[in-house]
Amino acid sequence: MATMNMIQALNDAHKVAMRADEDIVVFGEDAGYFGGVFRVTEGLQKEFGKTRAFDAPISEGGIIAAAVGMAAYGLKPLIEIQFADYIYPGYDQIVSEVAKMRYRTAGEWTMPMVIRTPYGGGIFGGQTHSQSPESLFTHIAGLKVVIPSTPHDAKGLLLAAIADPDPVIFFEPKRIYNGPFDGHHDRPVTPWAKHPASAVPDGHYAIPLGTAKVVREGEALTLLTYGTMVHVSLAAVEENGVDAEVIDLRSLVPLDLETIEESVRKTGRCLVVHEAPRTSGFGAELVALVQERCFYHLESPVERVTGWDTPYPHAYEWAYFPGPKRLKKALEKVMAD
Amino acid sequence: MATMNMIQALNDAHKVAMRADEDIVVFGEDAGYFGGVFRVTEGLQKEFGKTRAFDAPISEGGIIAAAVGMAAYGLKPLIEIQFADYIYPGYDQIVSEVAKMRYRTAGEWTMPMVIRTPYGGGIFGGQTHSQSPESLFTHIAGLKVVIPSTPHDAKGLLLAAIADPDPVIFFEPKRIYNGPFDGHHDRPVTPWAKHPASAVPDGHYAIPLGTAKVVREGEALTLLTYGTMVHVSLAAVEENGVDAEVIDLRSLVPLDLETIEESVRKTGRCLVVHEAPRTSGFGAELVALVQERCFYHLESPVERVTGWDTPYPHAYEWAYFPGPKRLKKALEKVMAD
Amino acid sequence: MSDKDPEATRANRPVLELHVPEPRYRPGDTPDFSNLVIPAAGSAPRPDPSAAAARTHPLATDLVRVLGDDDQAHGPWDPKVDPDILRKMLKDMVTVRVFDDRMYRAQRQGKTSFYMKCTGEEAVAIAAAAALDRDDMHFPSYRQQGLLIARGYPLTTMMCQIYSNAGDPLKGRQLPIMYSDKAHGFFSISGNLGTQFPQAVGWAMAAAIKGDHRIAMGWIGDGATAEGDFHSAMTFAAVYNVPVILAVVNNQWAISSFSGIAGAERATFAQRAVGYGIASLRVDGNDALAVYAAIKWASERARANDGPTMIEFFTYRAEGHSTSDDPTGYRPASEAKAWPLGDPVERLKAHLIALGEWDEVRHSALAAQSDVEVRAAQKVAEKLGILPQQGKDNIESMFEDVYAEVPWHIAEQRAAALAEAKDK
Amino acid sequence: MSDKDPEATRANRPVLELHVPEPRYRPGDTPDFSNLVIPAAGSAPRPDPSAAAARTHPLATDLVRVLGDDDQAHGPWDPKVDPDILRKMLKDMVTVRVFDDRMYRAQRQGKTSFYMKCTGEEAVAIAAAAALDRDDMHFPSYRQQGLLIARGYPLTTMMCQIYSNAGDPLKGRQLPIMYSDKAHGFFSISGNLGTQFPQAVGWAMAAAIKGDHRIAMGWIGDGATAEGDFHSAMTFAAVYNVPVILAVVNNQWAISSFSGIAGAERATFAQRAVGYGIASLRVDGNDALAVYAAIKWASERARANDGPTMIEFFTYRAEGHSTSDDPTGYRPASEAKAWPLGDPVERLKAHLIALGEWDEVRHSALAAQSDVEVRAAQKVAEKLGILPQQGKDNIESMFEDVYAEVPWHIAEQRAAALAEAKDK
Ligand SMILES: Cc1ncc(C[n+]2csc(CCOP(=O)(O)OP(=O)(O)O)c2C)c(N)n1
Ligand SMILES: Cc1ncc(C[n+]2csc(CCOP(=O)(O)OP(=O)(O)O)c2C)c(N)n1
Ligand SMILES: [Mg+2]
Ligand SMILES: [Mg+2]
Repeated sequence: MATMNMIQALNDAHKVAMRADEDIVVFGEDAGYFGGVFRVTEGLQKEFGKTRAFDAPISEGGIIAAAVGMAAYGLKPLIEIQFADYIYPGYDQIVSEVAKMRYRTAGEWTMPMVIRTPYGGGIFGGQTHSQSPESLFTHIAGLKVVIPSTPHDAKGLLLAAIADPDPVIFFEPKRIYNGPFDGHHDRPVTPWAKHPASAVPDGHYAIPLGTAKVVREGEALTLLTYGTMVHVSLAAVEENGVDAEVIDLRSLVPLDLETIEESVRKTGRCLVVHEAPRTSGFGAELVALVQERCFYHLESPVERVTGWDTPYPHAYEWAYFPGPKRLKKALEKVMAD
Repeated sequence: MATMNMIQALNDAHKVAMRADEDIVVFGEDAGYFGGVFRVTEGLQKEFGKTRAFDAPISEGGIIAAAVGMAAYGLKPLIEIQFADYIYPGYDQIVSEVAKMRYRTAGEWTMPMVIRTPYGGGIFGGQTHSQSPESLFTHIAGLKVVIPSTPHDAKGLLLAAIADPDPVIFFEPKRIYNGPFDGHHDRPVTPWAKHPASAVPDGHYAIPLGTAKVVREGEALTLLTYGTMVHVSLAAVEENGVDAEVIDLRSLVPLDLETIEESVRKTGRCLVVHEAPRTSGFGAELVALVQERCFYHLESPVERVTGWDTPYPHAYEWAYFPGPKRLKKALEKVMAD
Repeated sequence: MSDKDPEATRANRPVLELHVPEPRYRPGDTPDFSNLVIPAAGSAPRPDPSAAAARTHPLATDLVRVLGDDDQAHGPWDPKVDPDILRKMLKDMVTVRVFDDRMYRAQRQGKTSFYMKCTGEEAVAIAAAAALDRDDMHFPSYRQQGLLIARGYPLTTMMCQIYSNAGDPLKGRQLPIMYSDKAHGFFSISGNLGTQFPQAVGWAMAAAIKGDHRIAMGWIGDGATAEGDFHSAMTFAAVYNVPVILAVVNNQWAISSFSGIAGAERATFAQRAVGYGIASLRVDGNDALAVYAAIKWASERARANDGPTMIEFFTYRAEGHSTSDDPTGYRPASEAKAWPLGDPVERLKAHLIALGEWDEVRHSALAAQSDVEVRAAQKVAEKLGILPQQGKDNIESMFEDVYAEVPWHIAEQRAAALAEAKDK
Repeated sequence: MSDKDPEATRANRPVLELHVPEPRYRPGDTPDFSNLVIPAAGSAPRPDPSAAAARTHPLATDLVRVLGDDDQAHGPWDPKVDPDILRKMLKDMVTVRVFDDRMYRAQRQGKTSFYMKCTGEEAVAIAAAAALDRDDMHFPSYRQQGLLIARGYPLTTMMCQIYSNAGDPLKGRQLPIMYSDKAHGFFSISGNLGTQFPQAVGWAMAAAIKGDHRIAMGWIGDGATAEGDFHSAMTFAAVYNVPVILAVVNNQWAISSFSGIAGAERATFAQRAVGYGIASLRVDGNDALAVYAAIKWASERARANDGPTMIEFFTYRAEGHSTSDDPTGYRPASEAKAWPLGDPVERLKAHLIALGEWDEVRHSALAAQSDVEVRAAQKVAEKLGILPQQGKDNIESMFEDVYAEVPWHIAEQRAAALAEAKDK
């Protein structure tokens, strides 16, 4: 057991997996010698050699395509897209190839691979270093979509994603790489070391994909969220004295609907929170599912707290970010109705 | 007034617009001399010359990028992506550039353009000629998303899209290019000529984007749909003797929420129908909106009738397609609860 | 900021013009290819397979040809292949052509939804199969059915795929002709053009990472070279010196667009490789011996870690793009006949006859045999069903293989679909 | 299907190997560029701007250089520019450098979030501004701030963009340095690498469609040439013979990756053009006269409808990638100093002095003047605010310009955001 921030935990997951499985190869822009702009792949080239951890040309399409070929060969690509905002040039290879390969070949060719990419705002990255495009992947049958919220989960989920026989898009909430975030951007940053989930077991452990985690039990309402917003939501719940049950989904596809349903049946109220833009965000799917399944248990409409339907504006980062005020208002609304 | 099928109506819209505005240029794969694989751009090169209607290299990314440059110059590109399934190589240019240009330049550079593309199944096109990717565009702020369901609307909406100052993704339901479709694939095809909406006014007329159409008034429930599914839904409603109010959305972004809300408030029940896969389809957003806005009017959960969360399988086209049986069951369910 | 007065300069300038490429002939024209420069068979030099890439670059604007007008093999590229292999190639090419004709007809008879022939281009895939090892991996486009046929994949299975029937290994999920077979080194064909090209490079990267001996070959059409994936393939192949052969089948048409719309007016497709420092060959694609020799050369290069090779096979799409296409709408009906590089089947046949290794009688027998085989295969395949009968049984299979295990949401949909199927 | 027994052949084969490019020097090494082949100034031939593209292709592996070690201009590419223009270029380059230093420092002082310098590459943008007409359109990457400065865009406005303050024409929406100004022919910089390159081609296509006189110039980094957009640009430029100049600024680094990861081990970036039949020049990017001459040449070619030109500017990124980067993590700290093509500012200054058109005194004065101008601009800009003060006022502006008119759903969100802002 060691105390780690999320970057260290992810790095550790790479090492544990690569030591156990020679077929894992890591590549991405700046991911080789330098170890990635966020340093998640640091030291891998040194330990595993240049042919297992290397720099890639600046071609997200080429990176995914190469990974497809490697997976077809029998390797397990564990690749990095430098920012989620830059995944779109690889979108065709992901949607048309990675996602559909098992299906279109009736299981003859499979695409076990993990596509890691930092996502989300809160670091003054402007429109092209802040996006949360997860819902664009949840619509694509054949992909799994995973988002950790702590160092402990980051390692356990990444190891599960690596072991998974299907392709996993692994979104890393970059705002909380170095410490959890309560949404109050004007307060000093707390490091992970002060958070219990920075205790990361040594060696291998896996958190099964498709299992949500109830991070706070409560009776008044069910709050569904993931990534950075888990911490922002928890803080808001405490600050507003609402006895919410907060569920960290951890994986959007497959989704742990059982845990969700059980909670909503209990609380009768539901709030969905994400940073991505509202329209056709993953929150829409969650709302649809909850009202389809728990309609007669609902005492008030399921509400959404989200980013706005605009690009992420540099200077207005904190007016865009769904922070404490937006949460407070939504909590009040869900409870009031 | 002439009787037209949807292809002719779209072709006519091109001609009307291009005659009125010299800045409109049309290009796409096979869209020049030959007039497009579905013949929507037939005759344009002959009438308007090679520099206003021409073939493009097989590079959807390049086509969109060239359109961005042209729009920046001051032209109005009206381009064709041969199948919606092939739009993904252009997704980065659409999402990162077309959609965000007005915003990121504070209105200095705008991207008036129309990206037309045939979508949807029902023609035995297999996985890569049948997709309905509309929801992937509704999540992107800055884009408008329009889908006609008749020759009359196709022309009027396309002319409105061309006149619009913002970029419009214009999805054409290819299954009903030549005639409406009641969902009974084993029955003979009816041509458009027998449908009143094949009466297409001469010259210019525009159907404002963001205005839905109540295509059938009813009291029992509200059915929200668009494209091919308008006709399939209308047939199912009649066959099942349900007094549904059927709303053809026509434009997903902007959405005519007023018409939707008014209807759901009246009927108290709602069914959403689309051909795209279920998870994170545009239906999810519709369900979310309806339950957020009309929760206290709802007598039963809003239901979704959709394609499955699988690729579109060639031989199982009619088991995939949300046809009369799926609709019947959903109508019963919404009414029963 | 110019050093001259801009207004003054401008007055003397021509207005800018957009050049939109046009093929030489359109419907109604009489095609005449007499001024096409066709280098003589045997005239192209053959660098050593380990030569620096630059040494090959003159070949990117040349044309490697072996079979001359005299039907003999000429020059340094003559692969000196055993006549048994040539006969096998001839047999395979004839079988491909018969197969194409039967399946085209089957589509016209309503037995399936779609078909694509490779008429006039048979030599390319057949010679590739002959030149590479059985365990090298191909990443084909949809016009390399010859690879499967030459590697002995059952014709019946191909047809079952085309009919999406009970014998279809792809379980009716793919459009006809989108074959896939790992055991025959034939990667799943994609409907999305160009995607396979960089995937071939990735596969070969993996082989290199693992110290394997097997190499990969990627295939792409002239039109599809315009996709970004083409550039990914070239870039990755160059950067990592990948043991891959990258083939452009330039059949001069991409549905209704001629190759000028993909850039052929200004450079050959083989020349693209020059820009990446990749070895490059331009080859008469209707000359089975030249195709064979070029691929052998490139495979030797790749296997010796001397790097990738791009090969342009210059050929001509003799028929429509697919069963959905009628080429008389955009090119003269007589163009295929006028195309000067001939029919690859006829050329190989004539060569074998000139060698004294073949004759008309044996050829008729071979053609008859191919016909019998194809018809027999078709009979078996059709017993397993044709497309209009499909899609009703085994509905649950629709929901398999989206993921390794069926997740709850797809299981629910499967249950709904099964109920729907039962409901009459 | 090989003609030899595969197992026997295989035994003699080497195992396949993946080549992963490595830069010559890593931290701790002593860089030595003495064996870099640098052609003498004046040695490269200058074809006529209307020459066939192929005539230029030898230049793709050469290096157009004008300024010699003797600080004089040499050879056919000497643009024979008026000394006034040279002095203007020198002034602009110095201003860019001062500007970069001040803004870098401002970022370090917490006044903004991010900054990117172009140190060592100033000649490229400054000479481009001088060589093209004022109304030609640039599609820049983020290292061509020199274009704006040379075209007289207010320094204060640039700084306001960097501070996202009240004077920012982009209303605080863009990351610092993502300028945009139509009036100065400077297209909006994208955070997504490479996207602008084919957009430049599209703009120039439009100019050609409309019979305009203006041409476009697209800019891309060495690393970003690997993107599919690069290939789109080249393909469209070639197909439609587009009046565009496509510039690759090869500063040899892409964050931590050296140019070998983009393919530079096997070919120059200028060579890419050969594969498309596009005219190509490779130019010493630290030689302002060579840059000027090359762009002039390409612009004459484009304006005469003789087609596109690609130019590789060979230079060196003398500092970190951005304020987020520390290059000592991946290359020797001394590498920039060791780089043999020198400092473009020093080289132009020395040339003017050699011409007798400049001296140290005037240079000091110029440097001081630039410093004063930049400081003055900064003072004005900072009066309008620095980044940490932004994002609180004018919240409603966040919701404008997503569409021409604010649709209902964004209007609702605007109302919510305004309420949120009011709520203390
Ligand atoms: C990404 C993508 N864009 C467009 C298409 C539609 N399409 C199918 S085949 C074809 C022409 C391809 O021409 P070429 O690459 O020359 O191959 P050929 O058919 O001549 O063998 C087109 C445009 C597609 N399948 N995929
Ligand atoms: C599509 C995309 N992928 C990745 C990035 C992240 N990124 C920003 S700059 C950069 C390096 C670019 O190098 P180069 O093109 O050589 O330009 P230079 O910085 O040297 O001017 C990278 C990888 C990005 N901005 N966009
Ligand atoms: Mg072709
Ligand atoms: Mg660079």
